[in-house]
Amino acid sequence: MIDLPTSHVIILAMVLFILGLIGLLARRNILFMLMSVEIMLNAAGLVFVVGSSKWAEADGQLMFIFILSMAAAEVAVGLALILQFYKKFNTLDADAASNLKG
Amino acid sequence: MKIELMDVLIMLAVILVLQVLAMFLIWLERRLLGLWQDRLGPNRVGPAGLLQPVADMIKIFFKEDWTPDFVDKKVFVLAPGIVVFTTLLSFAIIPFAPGVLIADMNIGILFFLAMSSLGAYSIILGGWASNNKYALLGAMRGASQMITYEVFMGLSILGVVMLSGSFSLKSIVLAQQDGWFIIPQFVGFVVFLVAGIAETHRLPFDIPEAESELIAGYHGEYSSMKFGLFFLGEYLGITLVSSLIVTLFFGGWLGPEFLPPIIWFVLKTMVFLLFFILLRAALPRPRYDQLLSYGWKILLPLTLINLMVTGALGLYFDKM
Amino acid sequence: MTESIWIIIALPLVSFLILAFVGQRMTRQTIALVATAGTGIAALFTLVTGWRLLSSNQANFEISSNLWEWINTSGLTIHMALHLDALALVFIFVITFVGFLILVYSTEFMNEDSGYARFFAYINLFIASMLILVLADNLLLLYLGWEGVGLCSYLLIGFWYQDPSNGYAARKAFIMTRIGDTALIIGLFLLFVEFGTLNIGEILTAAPEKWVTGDTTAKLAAFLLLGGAVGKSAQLPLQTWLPDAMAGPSPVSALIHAATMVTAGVYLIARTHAIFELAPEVQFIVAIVGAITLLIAGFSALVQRDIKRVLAYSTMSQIGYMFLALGVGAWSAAIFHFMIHAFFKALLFLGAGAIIMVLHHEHDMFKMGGLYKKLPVIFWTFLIASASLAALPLVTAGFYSKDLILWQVFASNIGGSGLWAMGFAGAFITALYSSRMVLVTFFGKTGISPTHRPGWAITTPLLVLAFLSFAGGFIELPHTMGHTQLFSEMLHGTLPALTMRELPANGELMLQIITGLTSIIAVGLACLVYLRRPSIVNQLKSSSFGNLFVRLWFTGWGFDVMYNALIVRPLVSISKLNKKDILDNISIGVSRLMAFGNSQLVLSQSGKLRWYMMIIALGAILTLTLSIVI
Amino acid sequence: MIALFYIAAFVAVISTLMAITRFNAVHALIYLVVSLLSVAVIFYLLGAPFAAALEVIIYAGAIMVLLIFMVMMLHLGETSIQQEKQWLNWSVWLGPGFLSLILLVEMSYLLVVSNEPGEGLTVVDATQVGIALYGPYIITVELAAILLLAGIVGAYYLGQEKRRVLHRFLNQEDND
Repeated sequence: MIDLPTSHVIILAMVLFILGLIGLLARRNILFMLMSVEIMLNAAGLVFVVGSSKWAEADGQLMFIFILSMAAAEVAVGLALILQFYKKFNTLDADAASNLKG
Repeated sequence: MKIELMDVLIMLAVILVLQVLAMFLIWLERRLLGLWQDRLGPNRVGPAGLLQPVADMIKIFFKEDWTPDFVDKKVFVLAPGIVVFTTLLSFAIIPFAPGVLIADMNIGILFFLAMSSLGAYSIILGGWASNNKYALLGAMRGASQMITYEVFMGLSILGVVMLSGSFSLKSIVLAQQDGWFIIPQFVGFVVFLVAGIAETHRLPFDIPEAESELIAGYHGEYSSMKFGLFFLGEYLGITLVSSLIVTLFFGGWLGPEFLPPIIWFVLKTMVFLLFFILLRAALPRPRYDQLLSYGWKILLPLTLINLMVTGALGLYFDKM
Repeated sequence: MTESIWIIIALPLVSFLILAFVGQRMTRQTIALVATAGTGIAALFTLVTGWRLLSSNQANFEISSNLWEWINTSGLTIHMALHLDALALVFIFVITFVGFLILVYSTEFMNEDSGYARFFAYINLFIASMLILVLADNLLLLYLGWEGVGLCSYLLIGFWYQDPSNGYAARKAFIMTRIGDTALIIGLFLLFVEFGTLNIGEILTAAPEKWVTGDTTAKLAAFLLLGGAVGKSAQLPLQTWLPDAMAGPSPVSALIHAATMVTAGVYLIARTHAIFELAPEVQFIVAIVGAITLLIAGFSALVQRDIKRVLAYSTMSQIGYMFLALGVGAWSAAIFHFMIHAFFKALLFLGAGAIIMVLHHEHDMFKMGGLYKKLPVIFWTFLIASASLAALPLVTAGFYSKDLILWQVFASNIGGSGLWAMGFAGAFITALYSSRMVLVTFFGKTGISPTHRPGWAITTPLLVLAFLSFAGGFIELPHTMGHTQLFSEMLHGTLPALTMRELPANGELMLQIITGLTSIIAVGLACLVYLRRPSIVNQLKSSSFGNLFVRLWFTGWGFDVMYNALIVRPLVSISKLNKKDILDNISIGVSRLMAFGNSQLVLSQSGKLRWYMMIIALGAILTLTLSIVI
Repeated sequence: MIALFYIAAFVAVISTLMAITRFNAVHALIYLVVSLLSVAVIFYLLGAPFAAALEVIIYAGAIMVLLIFMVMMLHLGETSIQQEKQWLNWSVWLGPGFLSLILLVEMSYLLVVSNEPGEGLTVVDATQVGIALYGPYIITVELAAILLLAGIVGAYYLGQEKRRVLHRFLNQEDND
């Protein structure tokens, strides 16, 4: 048994998530946005792991593993997209790709 | 979790021994290379040149610790530390002998893999921070090479994990009392060896530094003790991989009774250290793309087949 | 063998499929062979089946053949099942046999036509659909055949589609009958809701148990079925399509618009007789409809110039007789008249078609004249058929069937002297116009001379049908003359017998003498006014009163004008009012609203990823706020 | 133990904060790696050693290396840092910061309201995870495999250099 207060861990996860959200909202560089997404995913994973430990079930860690594989696939595709993005617009400004506006 | 005096002593001893060993290895390598290349090697300082590493140390320490203007200073300073740090941390899980073990973690091998993957940052950041195109090229090569070979390294170990049923290195050693894992896991051993060389970017896989192509690659801008750390890290890496090979495939400290276990461990490790040096003397350097396609197209399928066969056989014999 | 009655349907269907898919690449001989063979074999098969059934001496023979399950949803199971009883036997006999004769006739008649294969494909499809209609075990399958014959009727009326007026006539027929079909399908829904099944036998068994006589639902169901029958059989008030349907080739008129399809309504009412018996008011309406139709159609036939239109009105009139008979409960008399009518009316149409063919497609009777020497075979067969139509006593089949109807109308407890009087007047008019038709066409001034005499393929069916028109009546002779009841005995198990009221003993003979004399008088009158003293007719016509009636009758009592004024014009003017799609503004307004909303929402689509993220974050905040507040 | 957790949590928050505020992408990534490492430590403390190891190996060791690799490939240099400085003034931070703060407050409120007992975490080791992974979750593993395959194919397709085809009869370039 580990005597850690669950709520503190969850608050930590929330703070990390919020920081990621702020990054996502405030940064214009698409690379930083990708990083922020990773932060948010990681925070979500943290909550899952806490849940796993709290209820002594492996499910939470499994979810973390799936988040991990999802993040890996996401980063692979995302980076390839960023590469193409950079080639096309010669900038990393996410707002440059606004051709789809209504 | 209480830290006892013994543990601290072991920690200190390990660090000390490893530093000395690394120094000694520099001498050994140069002497052996000389031998195999039919020349003498360093033999002036001390008996048979044994004090040559000390002389080198003094030189390196007293060189000007110069950081170029164009580099990214913080990262430039940080990079060489990482490799030494992670490699030394990895030694924490090596069981040198019964009782001579810093941390018997239940995820020992995973810890090693984690540390070795962090070690890649050293090269990448060093090369990037140098702000030099050769360094950058070296860093990029190093990054792709290390990411690639990390995959098989992890996978090749899993055969051993299956056989022993544990991630803990101590349990793995104990599981080899009936026979070394080299026999059932020969393929795993070969892959681990190759991946280990690539991870430590030793010759012939020293593509990130490649003196003849990239003029020392990622550490081209480093001098003095910062370079010394890279140097130290490389030799620590060799030692780490050697001791891991011994632990995973050659029964670790196990051996006949007439010698104490620690001696057995050191002896076996020495053999592989010599093997690494011999490789440097014997083999040419492959091309960068050849290295990667060799990894992905040959080693990866090989490892996967090995894993499947091991698993299948394990299931089959469990049922019997 | 009796189980495989599906073959009767399958044979024409196969002919249709062959002709439809490979007919374009076949020679005319092959087409003719394929076209006639299917129905011919089906006719033989019908004869054999009928013979076996009749010789089995069963009082109430029935064959049921379940082919496969057609539809199966919860609560509704429809089988592809066939049901053959005496009523259906009469119909399939007429359909296959008359159909075969008409096909043979058509092989010569249509020989010059470019759509040879198409014509026979349609005809075969029609025969197959009609067979499905009469053999159907359930009302849905019946409806399939019902719509199938409607489709074929449309296709064949508009067969010569190059002329737009033919297409118009086809559409008119289709739409008018569709009004009836709509009533019919609603009736089917009603029956399904009431009984939970569409199987005819089950409905007929269950209806008397579920409803008492005069039940409102029963009336409604019967009324809806009557609506379908009226549309298909060209009875008042949906009769206007039939004269225009004469735009089709003559064999089509003979087969579809005289012998078979238009009598589908008769079949439907006879088939669902149990429902009509439970709704006596509606049954009486059937009689009234028949009586009025036979009169107005007879008057219209009296003044037509186009020989085929005369026959068309005559058909309406004769079907009116059948409805009259159905309405008074003289079920088997109606079916008997159907059969006899099929023979002589098909013969009349075929004869008229042959005349028209050899007279350069001339339809006007008054341009013909004096043909009795030039076309002897057609003349004699036409004469027999006309005599049958006019119901000349003793020697014609038409006399026996019509006399039976008139007597039973009089004798029935539903009918009576009023309905009888209308039928009697109709009989007089029928004799008058049929004589007029024969006299004008074959006697009098010589008109256009025929190009050639028709070949054997045309004359043989005429002769066969002439024989039937003459001899067909002898299977059902009244009490007073021999008392043969083969036909009604056969139908006895299927259709209930007539309920009679108390009558004087020799009433039947008296009536027969009256009707017989009337038709002879009518023929004599016709000879007088059309051959000897045409001035009487001309005087009548030229008088203002007569002129009015002639014009009125010529246009079929102005029903077309009336419908145009009452329904078509108002609809057209309403559509014109709505030309700018005033009502559409409602739906257009909806789409405009959407477009406006879209244009507003588009503003939120900045194309900026961070903006979208902001919206997502706001959404998350909103959701959380709601979950906290609530 | 608890002290270790708070230290790691502090490091994680600070380094994440640094990560999202840096102008230099590599610096940000290094901070992010530190953040991930401290989260890994927290995982270990929470009794999830396997997750901790995976966090380091895959997140810190592979994914972040990929990101750095990409930065190196693009080699943005000093101009991009100036660009970032331009893009990142305080007014840009204000809105998102405020929004996120609301979100944080609300989530914390919900956490407090939910009133879950805080103690009693259990170690869930690699064996349990493995058994669950290849037992009831086998379908999910397959799905993850398909996802990764899709990721590989997608990355390969998107990342490849599109050859500019010059038709031998036309001098115009084919637009890709």
